[in-house]
Amino acid sequence: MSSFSATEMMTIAAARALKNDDVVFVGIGAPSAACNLARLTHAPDITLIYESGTIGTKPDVLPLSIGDGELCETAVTTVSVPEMFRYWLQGGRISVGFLGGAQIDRFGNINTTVIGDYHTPKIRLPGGGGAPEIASSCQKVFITMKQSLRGFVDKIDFYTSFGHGEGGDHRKRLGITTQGPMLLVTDLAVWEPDPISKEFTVTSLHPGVTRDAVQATVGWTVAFADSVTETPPPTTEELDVLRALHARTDAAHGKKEKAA
Amino acid sequence: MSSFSATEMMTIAAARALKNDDVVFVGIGAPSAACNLARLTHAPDITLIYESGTIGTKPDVLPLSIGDGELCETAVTTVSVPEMFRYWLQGGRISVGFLGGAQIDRFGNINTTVIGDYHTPKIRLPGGGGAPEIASSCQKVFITMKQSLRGFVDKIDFYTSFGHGEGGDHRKRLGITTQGPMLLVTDLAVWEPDPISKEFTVTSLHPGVTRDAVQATVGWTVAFADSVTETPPPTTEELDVLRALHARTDAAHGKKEKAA
Amino acid sequence: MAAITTLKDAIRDNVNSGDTVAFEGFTHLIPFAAAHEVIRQGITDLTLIRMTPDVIYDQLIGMGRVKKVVFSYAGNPGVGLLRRMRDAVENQWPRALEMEEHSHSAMAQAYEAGASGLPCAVFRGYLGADLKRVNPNIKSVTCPFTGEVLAAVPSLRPDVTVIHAQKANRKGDVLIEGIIGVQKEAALAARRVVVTVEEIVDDFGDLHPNLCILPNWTVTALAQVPGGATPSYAHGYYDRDNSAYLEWDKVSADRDLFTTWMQENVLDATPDTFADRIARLKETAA
Amino acid sequence: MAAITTLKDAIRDNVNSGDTVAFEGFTHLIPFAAAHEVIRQGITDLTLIRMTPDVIYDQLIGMGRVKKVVFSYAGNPGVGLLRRMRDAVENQWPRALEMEEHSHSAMAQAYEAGASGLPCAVFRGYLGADLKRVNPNIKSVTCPFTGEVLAAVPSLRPDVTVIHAQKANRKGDVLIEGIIGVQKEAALAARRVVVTVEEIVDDFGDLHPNLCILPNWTVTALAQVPGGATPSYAHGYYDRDNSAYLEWDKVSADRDLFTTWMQENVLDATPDTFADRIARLKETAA
Repeated sequence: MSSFSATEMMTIAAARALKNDDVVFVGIGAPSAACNLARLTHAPDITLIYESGTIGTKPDVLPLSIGDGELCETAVTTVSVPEMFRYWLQGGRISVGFLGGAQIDRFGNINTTVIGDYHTPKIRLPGGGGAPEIASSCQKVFITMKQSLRGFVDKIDFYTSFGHGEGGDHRKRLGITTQGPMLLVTDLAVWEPDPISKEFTVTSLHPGVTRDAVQATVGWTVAFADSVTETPPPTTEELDVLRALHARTDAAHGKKEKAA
Repeated sequence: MSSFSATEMMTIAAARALKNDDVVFVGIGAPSAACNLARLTHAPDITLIYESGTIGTKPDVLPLSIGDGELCETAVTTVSVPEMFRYWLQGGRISVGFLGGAQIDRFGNINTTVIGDYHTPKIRLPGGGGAPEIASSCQKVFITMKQSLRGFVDKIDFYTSFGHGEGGDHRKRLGITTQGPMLLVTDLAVWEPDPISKEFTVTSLHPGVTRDAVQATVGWTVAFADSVTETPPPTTEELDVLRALHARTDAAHGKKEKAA
Repeated sequence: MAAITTLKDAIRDNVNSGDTVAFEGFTHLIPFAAAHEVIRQGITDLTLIRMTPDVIYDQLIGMGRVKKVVFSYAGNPGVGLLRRMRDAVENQWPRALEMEEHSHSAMAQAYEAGASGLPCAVFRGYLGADLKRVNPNIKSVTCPFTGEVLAAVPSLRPDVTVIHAQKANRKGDVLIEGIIGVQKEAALAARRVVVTVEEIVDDFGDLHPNLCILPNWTVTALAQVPGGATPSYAHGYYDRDNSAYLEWDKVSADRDLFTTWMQENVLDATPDTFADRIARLKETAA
Repeated sequence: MAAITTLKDAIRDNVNSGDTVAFEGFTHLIPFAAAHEVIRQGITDLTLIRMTPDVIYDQLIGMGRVKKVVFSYAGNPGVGLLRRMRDAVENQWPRALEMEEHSHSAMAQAYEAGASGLPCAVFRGYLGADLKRVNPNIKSVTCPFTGEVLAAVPSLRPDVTVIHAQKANRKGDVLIEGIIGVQKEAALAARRVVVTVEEIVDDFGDLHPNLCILPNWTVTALAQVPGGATPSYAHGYYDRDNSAYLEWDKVSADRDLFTTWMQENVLDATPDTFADRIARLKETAA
């Protein structure tokens, strides 16, 4: 086993959670790498959907945006954006939706809209995009985010997307029938919601990470599972495939940049 | 000018009412012949739409059904049926919709659903199909029907599609913003709605047709316009083109029937 | 994932007595072979959904397999009335038939709403029309911005949707071309989807990116049945058998003639009959 | 009927100060050349609609041409934030910017409702989300069959929709391929439609029947502008200029740098600049 970065561990741990028959609504960045890593390793038939309308896409390199041409060229079919949101997302066809964000709380509620007041923001963030309905329409939501005191906060400034709300059966009380955030993979640990309280709980620590290191980057008192395991380190295959994917991506995008 | 049949006169009179920039929702039978005759004579750029989803179709022969293969093969584009009804009909894109029916009243209300009571019908007819929304969503409705006491009745048994209701501003009172039935072409005459009462009024009699002949096939007291003209008889070109169209149609469908 | 199987197994495993089933195809690609298999397997008490019941439902209704039909235009396209359906409605032969009648626009948008995971379709419809007087499943909703009263109908969510398409690849992705009708929406609105196709190819090759495709994971069972749409047609494969629609007008006019015809052409037949029919059609046309 | 004209005339005749305008294209086919022409013609006080404002609206906003923006994701895709838009929101530079913010799902369905002639879109959305607390244009409707409370937003009905497409034929029919986004819906929802295309061909020839086409009578004005989507891309013509998006992050970080860049690259340029850009792109790539 070679050495690996925390980001690599994060991507690989997220990839492992995906199954061969999953239909995944992919975002850009960490989710895109994790989804394509899964496809290139243990889940060759996984269906990757980007909200630009590309269904069953198999890009050779990671896209820079959710609408890159290669996503369309390698897709089973490319549909309009209204169809994507109506038939495929709202239609309940997606098993896993990936989310990330600027702020997250212990119940997987996410803010990507504003820091500060909505109408007089301290920082205006990009906004929700697909997130509000990804959070409610996908069967499950997986979250990938790097831990930091700025991001892992006791109280988020804005509910861009609803996770487990105040916990417990809050989703059900709002009439939401899907499971919501079922996995949080960070650069330090794997978190899963407590079955009853729905508070995200650390279930495995990445190799070499301590509980204190996790707590030091989180703005609430972290709950740890009764038995916290160690995340299995990346296998040689996982690392090789991920690094080759990144190398192809850099080469492709670097080349295009030079070309301009 | 050769001699011509009442049906030919009906088709030709209907065709003349169509303009080169019209977008027409075509039905099968008389409307289809009229629309294609218009396209093959004075309105070469007319857009013909069949509810099967074919937009801008230019069939060489008249289709037997609204979903014949040739409609698709000669169309500018073929869309799904939900799109047809949502974007194109409901979206207000159609300038003229053609309707016919089993029963019509003086205000252009039409019945193609049942004779007798709806739940215990004397005769069960095919039903409305696209008619209820063609009647309200197209900018104008043109009606073609052969006159008969059975069909031109004082009171229809069922409002399959709404014309001018009880007349006057009845459409407006229901919140309908389109013009409704603006032309009725029969085998005997051309009828137009009175501007105020909206009652269909004979404005021209086909060559050789008397007022008595019109009245004899209509179940209410027919209103005639102040100045009733004679429908100009078919021109040689109109008759030639229409007959050639029918001959091609018979040959094509006859051939297919023999083939089976 | 689509199970690639025989028509017999696809129907047996997916269509049950009492189910709500949509056999869709708008003039084009009507899944006749699958409907005949349903008749042969004795499946009954069906609630059938279809915009245009066409000859395919006239046959199921005449055979007494149908409890209720949800529809918008009950005609024999280009020919006239559906005589078996009319006999069921007017004379309860061979059994009474419940009807839920809509407009095309309502049905198309109700399938679309079903595919979109919504409980109802909201649209501008039935203005001044009597159907909303006789069909309790036509209600209304008021636009909270303009106050306009819009029509609402329940979305269509069949237990099973059965369609015929041109091609599938070995993975079970299904390609529909030409007049595509409401098949995609009817399929995505359903719990289970049975597809018959003209041919199964190794690979679609270099398809245009925006074609109408049902990915294999939206399809429950897939069977190759060449000619499976006759007397309807399959764009690129064979034409509509218009004479069969005309003939049906005569066959369906008489209960005994109908019964005999169904015995010979459906009950005593197999899915292979359809391949024979298009072979014969092509031969005579040549 | 589509008037085939120059970009200059198409914009002059169809885009007025104070209009509500949608420039659409989802990453792919973003109509940059048309937006630059709007800037050059001094058109201002616009209400802009777009799911992803992208660099195209960052430029219009930074130039002070925008009164209000209706949007769902204000990022520089794959790069970061939109710095000019943020400066307008946070510091009112060069002017205050009204915002109406939705989710992607709401925007896509609101365009769809606009194309469908409906006053509002009814969908399942914003469950538990704060946007409906801060945006008064998010209301609800109750399904009359199930009692489910659904979200409702006003349909989008731009005065003008501006899009870029691959091809038009001489009649003015427009073909869009690849990632088709919401362009068809945005066009059909609008009162007027301006289209720029890579090329105008005599005839499409033998197109697949189900491709995404806007018939000429749905298009108000059409102009050929090769390269008109750069730094976005045109499937089959040229790739996305990712470096330009990265460069924008630097240009837009500074008000002066931005102003200089816009002067050189937009105000002092012409639509032909775009053809030059893709020629250069292709040359360097070869």
